[in-house]
Amino acid sequence: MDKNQKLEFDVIVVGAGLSGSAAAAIAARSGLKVAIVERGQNPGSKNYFGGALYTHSLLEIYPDLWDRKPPLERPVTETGFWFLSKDGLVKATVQGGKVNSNPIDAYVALRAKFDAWWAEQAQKEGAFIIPKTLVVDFIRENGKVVGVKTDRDQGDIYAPVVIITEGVNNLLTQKLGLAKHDIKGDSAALAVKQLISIPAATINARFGLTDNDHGLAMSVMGDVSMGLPGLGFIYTGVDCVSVGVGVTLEALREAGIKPYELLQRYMNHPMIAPLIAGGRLMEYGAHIIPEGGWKDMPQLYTDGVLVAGDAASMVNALHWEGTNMAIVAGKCAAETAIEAHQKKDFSAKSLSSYRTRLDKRFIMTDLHQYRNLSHFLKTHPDFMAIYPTFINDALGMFFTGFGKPKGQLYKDILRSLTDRRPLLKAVGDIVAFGRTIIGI
Amino acid sequence: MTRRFWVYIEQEDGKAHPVAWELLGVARRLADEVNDNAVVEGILVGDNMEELAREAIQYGAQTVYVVDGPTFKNYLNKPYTTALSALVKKYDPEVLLVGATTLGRDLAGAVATSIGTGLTADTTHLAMGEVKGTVQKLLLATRPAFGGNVIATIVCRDYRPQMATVRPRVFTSAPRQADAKGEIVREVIPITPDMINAEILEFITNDAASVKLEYADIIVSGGRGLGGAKGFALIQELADALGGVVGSSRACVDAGWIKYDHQVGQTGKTVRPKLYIAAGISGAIQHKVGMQESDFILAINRDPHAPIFDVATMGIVGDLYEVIPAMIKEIRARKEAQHG
Amino acid sequence: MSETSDTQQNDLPKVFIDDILMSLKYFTDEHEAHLKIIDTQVCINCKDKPCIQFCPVGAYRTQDGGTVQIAFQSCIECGTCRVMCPPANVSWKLPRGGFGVAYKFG
Amino acid sequence: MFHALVSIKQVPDTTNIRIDPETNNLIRQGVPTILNPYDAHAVAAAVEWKRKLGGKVTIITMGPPAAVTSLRECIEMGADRAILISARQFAGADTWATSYVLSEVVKAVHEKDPIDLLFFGKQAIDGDTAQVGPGVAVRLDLPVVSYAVKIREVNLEERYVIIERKTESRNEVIKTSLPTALTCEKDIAEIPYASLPDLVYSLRYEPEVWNAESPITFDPALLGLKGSPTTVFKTGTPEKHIAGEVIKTEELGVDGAVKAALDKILGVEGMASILGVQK
Repeated sequence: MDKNQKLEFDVIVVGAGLSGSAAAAIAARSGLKVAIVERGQNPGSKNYFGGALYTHSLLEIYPDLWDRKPPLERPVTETGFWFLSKDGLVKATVQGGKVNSNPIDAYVALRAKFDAWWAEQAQKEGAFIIPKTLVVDFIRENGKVVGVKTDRDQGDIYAPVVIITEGVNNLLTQKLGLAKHDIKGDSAALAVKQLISIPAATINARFGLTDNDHGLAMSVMGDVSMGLPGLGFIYTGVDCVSVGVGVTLEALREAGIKPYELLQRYMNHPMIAPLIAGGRLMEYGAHIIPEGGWKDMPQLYTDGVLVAGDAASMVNALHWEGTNMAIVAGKCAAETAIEAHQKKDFSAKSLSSYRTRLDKRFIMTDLHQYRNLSHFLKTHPDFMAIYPTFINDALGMFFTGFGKPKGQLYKDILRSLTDRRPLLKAVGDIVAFGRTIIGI
Repeated sequence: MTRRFWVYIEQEDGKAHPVAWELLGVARRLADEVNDNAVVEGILVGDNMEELAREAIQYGAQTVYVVDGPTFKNYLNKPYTTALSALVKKYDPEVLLVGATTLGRDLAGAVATSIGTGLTADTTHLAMGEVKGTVQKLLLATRPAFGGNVIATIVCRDYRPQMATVRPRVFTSAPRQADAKGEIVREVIPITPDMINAEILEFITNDAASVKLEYADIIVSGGRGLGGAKGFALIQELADALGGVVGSSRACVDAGWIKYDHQVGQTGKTVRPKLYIAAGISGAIQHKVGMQESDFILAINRDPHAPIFDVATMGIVGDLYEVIPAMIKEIRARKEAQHG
Repeated sequence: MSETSDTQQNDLPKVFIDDILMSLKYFTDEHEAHLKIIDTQVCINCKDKPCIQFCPVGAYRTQDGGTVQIAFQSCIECGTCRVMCPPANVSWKLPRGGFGVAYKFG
Repeated sequence: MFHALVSIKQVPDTTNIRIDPETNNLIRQGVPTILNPYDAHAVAAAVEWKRKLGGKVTIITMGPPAAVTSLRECIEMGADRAILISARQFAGADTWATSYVLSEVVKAVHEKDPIDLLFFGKQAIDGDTAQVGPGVAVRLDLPVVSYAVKIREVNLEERYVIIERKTESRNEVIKTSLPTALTCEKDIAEIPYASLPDLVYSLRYEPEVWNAESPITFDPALLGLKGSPTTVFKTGTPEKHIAGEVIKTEELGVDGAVKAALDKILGVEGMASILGVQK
């Protein structure tokens, strides 16, 4: 092979994450020559999440998913909300019924392992992975992007279309002028997580799981974030448990707290500590979640460029959706690139069909519907502090009000709310929240 | 048949490396563990070795085999390997111990290969023990592996000698007895010119070696609790008062307060001094693995929950900026009282 | 003066972040710091220095005279400091290809 | 033309190894395998001299098929040819059996393409034995310079090399005739940051695979576990340290605490003479 040959591909994908490797797989499957440029030592080594993956999106890329033996942890057979007060816990969780679908809707996964496998599948479709290489700029001809510049000597790679899936720190997207602004502190959260090793049998016993084919994915509200706009989570892997908490950057800075101490406080909570007792820290990490969604979405395409995944702010903060949006958007971007190659037209106009593809899917609809969520949380700073605690008090009182006149009990419960928030304002909060998630 | 427990007496410019005397001590113990007809003997290769041979006897060698001559003035792998291998073939020792120094490891690896026997490197524990399927007790050579996370005991069943290189400072030196009796046996190993395949052109003083953390008896280390580069002046003052050297945690090196040569820990140096003082060091695992083998660890930290106290022989909870000056004063006072 | 003497706010438990970071694998770039303070004087004048608190690996530390120093070796490339440094005084880049944090589990 | 051969090893990254507190077993899950760091510097040095003198660098490794990754990393740094020596029979080899296989391979490469310098890392971080390099050199009857920190000169016409090596107390400058074996410290050369074409070339590179029968044959009695004089008798975990007494300046006063600590230190046998202070 000649080392001096110009490096030329049909499609360059920047970043071997969920979105990038999905895009690369689809494009390569159609016969295009695809390069994935990944800055990590290996695909997956820079990637981090809570979390769970959604089966529908994986199947969309690989209908024969199960034959490929994906390195998933446990299926999510119980999910929902836990509401923490200072020393109590109310659970609103679902299992069986709709959650017991075939296949199960969601699986817990570890990204470093999963993404390495996910990239390997793209490689099997014919994509060429270039690891350990950072894309730093674009090659432009007549104002159009025709390739990327990397941080290595003789580091230019050419392709008529570049799919940017660079993740939340979208410096390249910004460099192209597609993003209106950098991530904003009030619409992005810093999530910190500890992965804790616990024997599978112990996990089953502590979380009430039948066996290793049952798993749990919980959003945890209330005391977990010390009243800051944020959420905790807890997920069960096969022999490990992920415990984490996310708080908006702005709130974190204003509160002046150390995120890892906030996490430790959550892990020390009397309702959480027994679940992870005796566990050993396997890995700590942190990542920013672009919760701004619709509001922070950059322009999704320009001449020779498409943007997908976290780089395009494709996150639904309330439903913890992001990975599935990233995968489906990656697929849409690849389809757009394939079409552009057929038309031999890589102009912004030609690539605008990417937007049409996304519009037809849940991605744009959902992101549009939840467009006001981060604004709501910003204008209702106490929302996460008041209600989870109230729920704990209310149910606690309801179930312990023996030997008391029940009329008084209901008054007490109501007072435990109105002590925190005047009734009218509380009703206003609920209505505003409802309007926010319905998308009015 | 006499069972010989051999110790290679490493020397440079006619001066023995202290590990040699440590090995004579442990060889004596091993020989006693098998008792019948076991002897401890030293091997000495160099130029003008007469005096050193007598010293080796004082440290417990019953016999010292000396290969002496200008050819052997400075260590070179080939002539030394040839000499040691020839002696092994002639006397068939049971055990051969070599210090796990740069020179010792270089020599031991070559000797083991040339005579075709097993060698366990960098051991930290030695014993003679029974192993299923063998009549005589074997050398159980124990060493850390996988970055110190595992210790493995290695045996060599079928080949002799059973060889091991041994970390300096793991065993205490044999006592020196001025009136010890022993025999010096001069051996002649012919070295033909074609066997001398290397030539030393010059010696250079190594600056990094001037920070001799690994061989220091006393180390005073500072951590992030010093609060800044200036804090190392105080650490140096205590080290001077004690006659020790200055160490550091990784945090201070990262911060640029002190040079890497001073770093103790997983990514720095592994030390095992007689006295290790950790001042303002929280005790991250990365630091602890590099110093926890020290004989005496004194930790000084304001936080009573600092993990350094878990490995400390003694801990002082207090402000190092109060404790260390007081300690310097006290040591100086005691020294003066002694000399004055 | 001790590193553990930071005043504790709220009821937060003390965490030894260095021990926690032992769980992480890094490929450290010995030749290039990807994070730099742009103007040291700006940090000296910054009263709150929130970076000391919000950095999830505690890479930001104060030194004598109120300067701020970054242990870029422990950075996990999250981006918080780029976004949240009040005077935007951090020159923030990603490490060169292959360097920086390498999650084993993710 | 200069020909360097570098023998490398793929090792578990020991900085990531942990012990399961319950079973005392090594936790291998999530432990990446890497090119032994000292070997990487040896490759870098070989490539540096190839670029100065013109010639080529050959890499060999004995290991499982997955060691291809490390060989590719060497190609990425600028090596030209890589050989993976891999067969079931080699498994379980100690340093003696390993040096046998490697020396036979070096001999075979040397016959067709004479070698000037034979590089090793000073030791592998999983075993830390530092024996394979000197072992191979002895088997091939080559001069060996261990703990090399700098190659000063390689003279292909007059067939000598001048190498600086580190000993405990000083550095030695040694001149030997070519071919010579050397084991390298990290100082020997910096790891180059490969150009993109070199990286891409390495990603597509397929190393030659040699097994126990082809292209050369080995004496089966000298291979693997069977050919190893040493065997692992048992393994365990290091002893845990027990925390000692903790005193507080708050309670004893600064001077009181200092005196108590010094008394305890000086109470240890031999400590008084080391410190030069009486008990």
